[in-house]
Amino acid sequence: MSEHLPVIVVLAPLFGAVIVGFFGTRDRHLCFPIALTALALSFVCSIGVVHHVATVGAWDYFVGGWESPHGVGIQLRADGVNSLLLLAIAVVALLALVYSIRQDGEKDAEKSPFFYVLFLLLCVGLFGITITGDAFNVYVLIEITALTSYGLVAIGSSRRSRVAAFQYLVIGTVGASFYLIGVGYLYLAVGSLNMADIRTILAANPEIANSRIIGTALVFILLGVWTKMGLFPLHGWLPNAYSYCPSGSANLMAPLVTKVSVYVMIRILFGVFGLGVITENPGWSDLVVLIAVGSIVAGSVMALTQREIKKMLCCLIVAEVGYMVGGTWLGDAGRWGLTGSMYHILADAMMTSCLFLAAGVFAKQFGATRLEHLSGLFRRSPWAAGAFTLGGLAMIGVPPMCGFFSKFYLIRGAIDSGHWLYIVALLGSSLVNAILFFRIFEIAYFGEVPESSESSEGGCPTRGRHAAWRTAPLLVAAALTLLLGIFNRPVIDLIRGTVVENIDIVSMQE
Amino acid sequence: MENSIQSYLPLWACLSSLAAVPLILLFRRETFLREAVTILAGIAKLCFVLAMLPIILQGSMIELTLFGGGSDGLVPIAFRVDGLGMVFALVASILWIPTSIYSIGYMRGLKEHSQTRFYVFFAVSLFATLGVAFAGNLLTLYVFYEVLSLSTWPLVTHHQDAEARRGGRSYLVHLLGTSIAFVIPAMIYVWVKSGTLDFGVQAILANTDLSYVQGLALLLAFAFGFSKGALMPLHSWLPGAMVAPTPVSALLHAVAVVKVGVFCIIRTVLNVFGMDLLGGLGIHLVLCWIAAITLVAASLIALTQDNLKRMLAFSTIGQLSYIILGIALLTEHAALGSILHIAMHAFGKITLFFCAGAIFVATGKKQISELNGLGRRMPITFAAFAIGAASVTGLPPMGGFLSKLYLVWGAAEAHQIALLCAFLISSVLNGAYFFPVVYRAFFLPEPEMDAIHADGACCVHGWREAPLLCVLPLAFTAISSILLFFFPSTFYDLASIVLHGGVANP
Amino acid sequence: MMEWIKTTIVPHFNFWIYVVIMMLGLWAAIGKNNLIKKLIGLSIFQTAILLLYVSMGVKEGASIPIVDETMGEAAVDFMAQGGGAAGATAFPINPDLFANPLPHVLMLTAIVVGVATLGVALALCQVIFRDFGTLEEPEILNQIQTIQDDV
Amino acid sequence: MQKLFATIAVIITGAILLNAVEDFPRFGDPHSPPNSGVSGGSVSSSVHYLQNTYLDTRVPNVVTAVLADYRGYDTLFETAVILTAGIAVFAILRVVRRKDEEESTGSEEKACSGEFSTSDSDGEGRHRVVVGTACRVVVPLAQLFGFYIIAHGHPSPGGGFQGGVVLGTSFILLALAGGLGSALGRLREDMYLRLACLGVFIYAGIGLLSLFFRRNFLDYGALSGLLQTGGEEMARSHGIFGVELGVAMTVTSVMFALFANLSTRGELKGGL
Repeated sequence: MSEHLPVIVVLAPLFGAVIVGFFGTRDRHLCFPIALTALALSFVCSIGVVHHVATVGAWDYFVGGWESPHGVGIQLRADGVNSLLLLAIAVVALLALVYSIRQDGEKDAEKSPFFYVLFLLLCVGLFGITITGDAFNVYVLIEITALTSYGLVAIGSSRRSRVAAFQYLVIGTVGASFYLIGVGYLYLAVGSLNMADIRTILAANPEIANSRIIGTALVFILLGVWTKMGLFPLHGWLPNAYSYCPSGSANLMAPLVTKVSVYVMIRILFGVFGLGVITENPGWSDLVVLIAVGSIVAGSVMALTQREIKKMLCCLIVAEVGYMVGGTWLGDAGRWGLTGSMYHILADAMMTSCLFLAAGVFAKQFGATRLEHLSGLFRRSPWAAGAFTLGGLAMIGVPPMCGFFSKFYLIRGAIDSGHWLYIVALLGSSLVNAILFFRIFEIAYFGEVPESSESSEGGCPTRGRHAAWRTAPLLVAAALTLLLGIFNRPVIDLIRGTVVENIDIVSMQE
Repeated sequence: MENSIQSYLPLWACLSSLAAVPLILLFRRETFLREAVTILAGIAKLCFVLAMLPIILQGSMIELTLFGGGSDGLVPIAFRVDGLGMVFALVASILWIPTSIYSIGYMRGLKEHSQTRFYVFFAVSLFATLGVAFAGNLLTLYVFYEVLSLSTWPLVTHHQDAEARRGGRSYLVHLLGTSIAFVIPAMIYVWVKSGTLDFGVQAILANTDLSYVQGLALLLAFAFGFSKGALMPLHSWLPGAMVAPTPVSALLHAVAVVKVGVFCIIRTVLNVFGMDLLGGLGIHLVLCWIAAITLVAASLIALTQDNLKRMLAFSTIGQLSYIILGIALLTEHAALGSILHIAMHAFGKITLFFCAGAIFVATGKKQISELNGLGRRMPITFAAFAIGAASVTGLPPMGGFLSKLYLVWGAAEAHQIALLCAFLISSVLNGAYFFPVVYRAFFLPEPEMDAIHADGACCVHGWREAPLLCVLPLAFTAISSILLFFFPSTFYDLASIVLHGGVANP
Repeated sequence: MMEWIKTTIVPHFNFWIYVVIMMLGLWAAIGKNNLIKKLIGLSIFQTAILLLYVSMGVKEGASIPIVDETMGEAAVDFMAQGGGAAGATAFPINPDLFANPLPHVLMLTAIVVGVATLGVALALCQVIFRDFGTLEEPEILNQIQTIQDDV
Repeated sequence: MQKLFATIAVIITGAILLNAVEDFPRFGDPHSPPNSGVSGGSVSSSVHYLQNTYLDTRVPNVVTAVLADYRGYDTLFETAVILTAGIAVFAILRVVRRKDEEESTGSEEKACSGEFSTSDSDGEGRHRVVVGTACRVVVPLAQLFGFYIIAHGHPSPGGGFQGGVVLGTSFILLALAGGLGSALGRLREDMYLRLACLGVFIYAGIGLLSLFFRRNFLDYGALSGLLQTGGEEMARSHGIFGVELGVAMTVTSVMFALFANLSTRGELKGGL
């Protein structure tokens, strides 16, 4: 079976979802083990994919065996970058799953099987988007991701979550439709949907590549994915959707959905349009970097004004997306910016996961949703607070956390390509993050332990038992944030191998 | 002549204190075991460092690259032990042991809270310090530099009150803010310019065509970015950090934090720019003058302080600038003096801080004006204080005299009479703020005494010394300060290896 | 002017229509306050894209893409005789006779997605109406402003 | 303000889209890139489909073959999208009452499902003689027609989606005529949710079978080893049919689920 790993990664949660849907309604206690098995299988398979890619090289898999000619069937393609992203998705999803284990006993326990179904289907979408090599397939999977996200946002008991979900739905659908329009224009111009195939055709026919159709296709695909990732002017849905949804969902969506959208952008840019898009149009790429700078600044400023933990983190996501988009468009010759972006996708997935898990733990255990509530946290819950600290430090970009190394390479790319404004924004945002997080650390470290919290904990003994299930994934996430930073080198090597050698298949053949 | 040895010793030397962390956490209820672990880790660390010493003294280097391989210009985490790193590592690991012993006495004497946390972060900060000392490239240096900043924050803010919060905030704003804002871009710019960040025989930027402005900007970015060196105007975190318990202050000032700052600046001068490039561009003079102004100004401010620890803090700011000024003069003897001064000042200053802490433990006094006559009650402490003060001022027969001698010699060699005067004036001022304290303690009459001594004080022959665990370390460091005058050869040899083995022109 | 219309609009009239329809839908989706009206706009918007795709696949003189069995069997025989290699007689299936099947397949997917989205959106509308008693966006936002959240 | 913003956004978007239209191929151009490929490049996939579908799969309807075989991976997820919609609507809208609450009210009958309250209390069917009788005739016909569409997707327009919708409609018709309860009596809530899952399971399971014959996922040709008839081409044809059945199952049940939940605001009782 080992030759089918790329597809099993995607299928495992799909089967998991279906089986949970089938049996879970009868016996709710089956849901969690099934979901865990499915995701664990994905996890193992993605390790296999990473191993294969690291030792052998990029891995093409043709679904249905339709290998030739190109573009007839659907191709999956794993390379040094997306295999790592697969792994990251599997890890984050597993952590989020373990966190959400005890839905019983809370409100709407009857719906918990459906939470797991949606959860697993969201994983299907994320895995699928990451590994697919077909432009239209991306759309279908984006829609799976989107629909499950709407469901997972709206499943919360808060009234706001429904409104947030609706706004998310309208904007998300428009974004996905823009992507669909872009793919349509691409198809109109080249008559194929396979990414590698399109890339070959565009490289062989410069008159097509320079036509207005392709330009428009690019613009709309970008608008689509930017909407999905919440880049600055299109970010309106993001803070509400991720901060009002139940934390079980937020732990999965906030770290991954935006990151995967960023990856789609990178994949489409380099796998379909080619590196030339950035290097040959400096005016446009400067504009995009400027937008990214705007996103970084806006995200940071918005985060400064927030007093709610989750909202603050959501605003930071907007800033982090700016990092990655900007890094992708730097266009430096050494592709350091791209390397930094890729690494930051992984790093940000890990640290956002850590921070959201922590926010969830704080909310569940202490009812702490606002910064003030965290007073005395280090004494109340030293492990959770320590994990949150690691995540925060990674967000600031302090070595040896992973957040530092992505910034290191991003800045390298920016210096090479002379985007000074981007560097200023990056460093400025690091400083803002430092202020944000140390503000929290100060509250948590110096503040007094509130009286009421003790009694509420004592009054509800079950919470203590479940707390371990919630805290364990948090600790793992924090440890991974640290380890990804310390052992950044193998990861960067793998990314570099792909970025430098075969991200743009055509220009390498030349 | 450049031969290097691959060895894991530097890694073990770094990790030995980090490995103590889980053990300390494990034994958080058994105070004795916890403290034993701390001290054992210190001894282990010292052994690893000493094991490397003969290799370095032979003129070899020890190198170790983690996650290396791949020739496409990535920067690995690398260790490289040379003379300079060895000087620093030796000082840090030797002084960690007395500091640990001292902190046991101090923390017990004052019944401080959260002692486990204290020891944990203490160990982490030593890990980072040795990491800085043995860093093989600028990236590794920076990584450990930041780890140090963060791991010392809980130490500085140990008391968790409003004052600690203020001090901690200023500490972070200065250290973290400047390193993110200045060092990261400067470091990456260097990487872009030269394609490497590795410290080697040749300085990183030696063969690049830096203009005067670029060079100056880079140099200032490093000098101010490594703001643990406390160059004015970025010095104010240091007095603010005096809210920390005294062992922490001692560690900060003598061993870990500030010395890391100047160590980084020395690394920058020697291994990033290289003396030739700096001299060729003439930008070293800017750094010289900044350091000289800091030197004099800090000493003047120290004169006005009444709080003993604050006075010592300003004194430290001044002494750090000695080191920076020495290296920035770019002459052989000044550099030699500068490197020696790292060691000499460390021993002197840690003695002074130990004394300040011991006084506080024994009597609860923090102000200089309250010390009248205490010398008769605490003769060992104040004798050690006098020795430390003499060493820092630069009087023979203390170690500080040697380093200052070389510094002044170097200034003369560089024909910088004004800077030479700065050295001398500052040394006079050092004496002027230290010796009144000694004078007060021994020669002024004691005021009416209430029973204010702390519980841990032991009373022998009418003495009211601090606990034995406090007094022993300070006696040890004071005696070491004297011994260093007579036996400076190890540090001297290491320093000359730095200058003749590491720098292009002998 | 007429010339421009002739060269630009007439040969591509279907695309002009699709753009106009789509923009109407988009305007409603963004600009309307009523949630249901938004959804209607969204649906129009999505449906217009179907028009784009389907009109890409149109061929003049072509029929639906169903290869009748006689032609298919002829092709099978042709291949069985190794006709592909000889190339003497033409391949029995002439692609010009059939419309492009791919856009239809793709749009089947898009339709399904549209339906699914609409279903979820309507469910959300019902829940919102249950919670807030209104479907006008400004009123809902007002209510959200005033209430303290009930998490 | 919002409208102004919308107008500006729409105008800009429209302008960008129309700007590219000039470069488009003529409407109905048989030689446009989608239809016949880029000149000088390889043939487009559409030509390949038209020429080879019958050879590969013995399915005359190219759309069906492309949908379920060449791009079957897309369609699998499309089916999953439908399942997602069904589940999401349920999760968002369904009002779930706990058993104890139900018992305390005591008025609910528990004919259908232990957990999901459904009821057919009002018995409206009696009053709708005409509609009920018509239904009795139409519903079986509609279901027969639905099966026909599913089964006949190979040689003529049709397939799982279309047939599934017709089948779903038949249940909706039942609900319209005899109240939701009468429809739910025939297709209980836990049943249709399971059926939806089962549909996707069948689809993915058929795809997975080929893995055991050391072929790629969704390579129905591998099933020839299992079916023992007609070689790989016929195996593909059968595979497509099996997949379409799965699709139809999911579509039928989700259509009904959407209707049932949306029409009763998730209460699943009373009805219209």
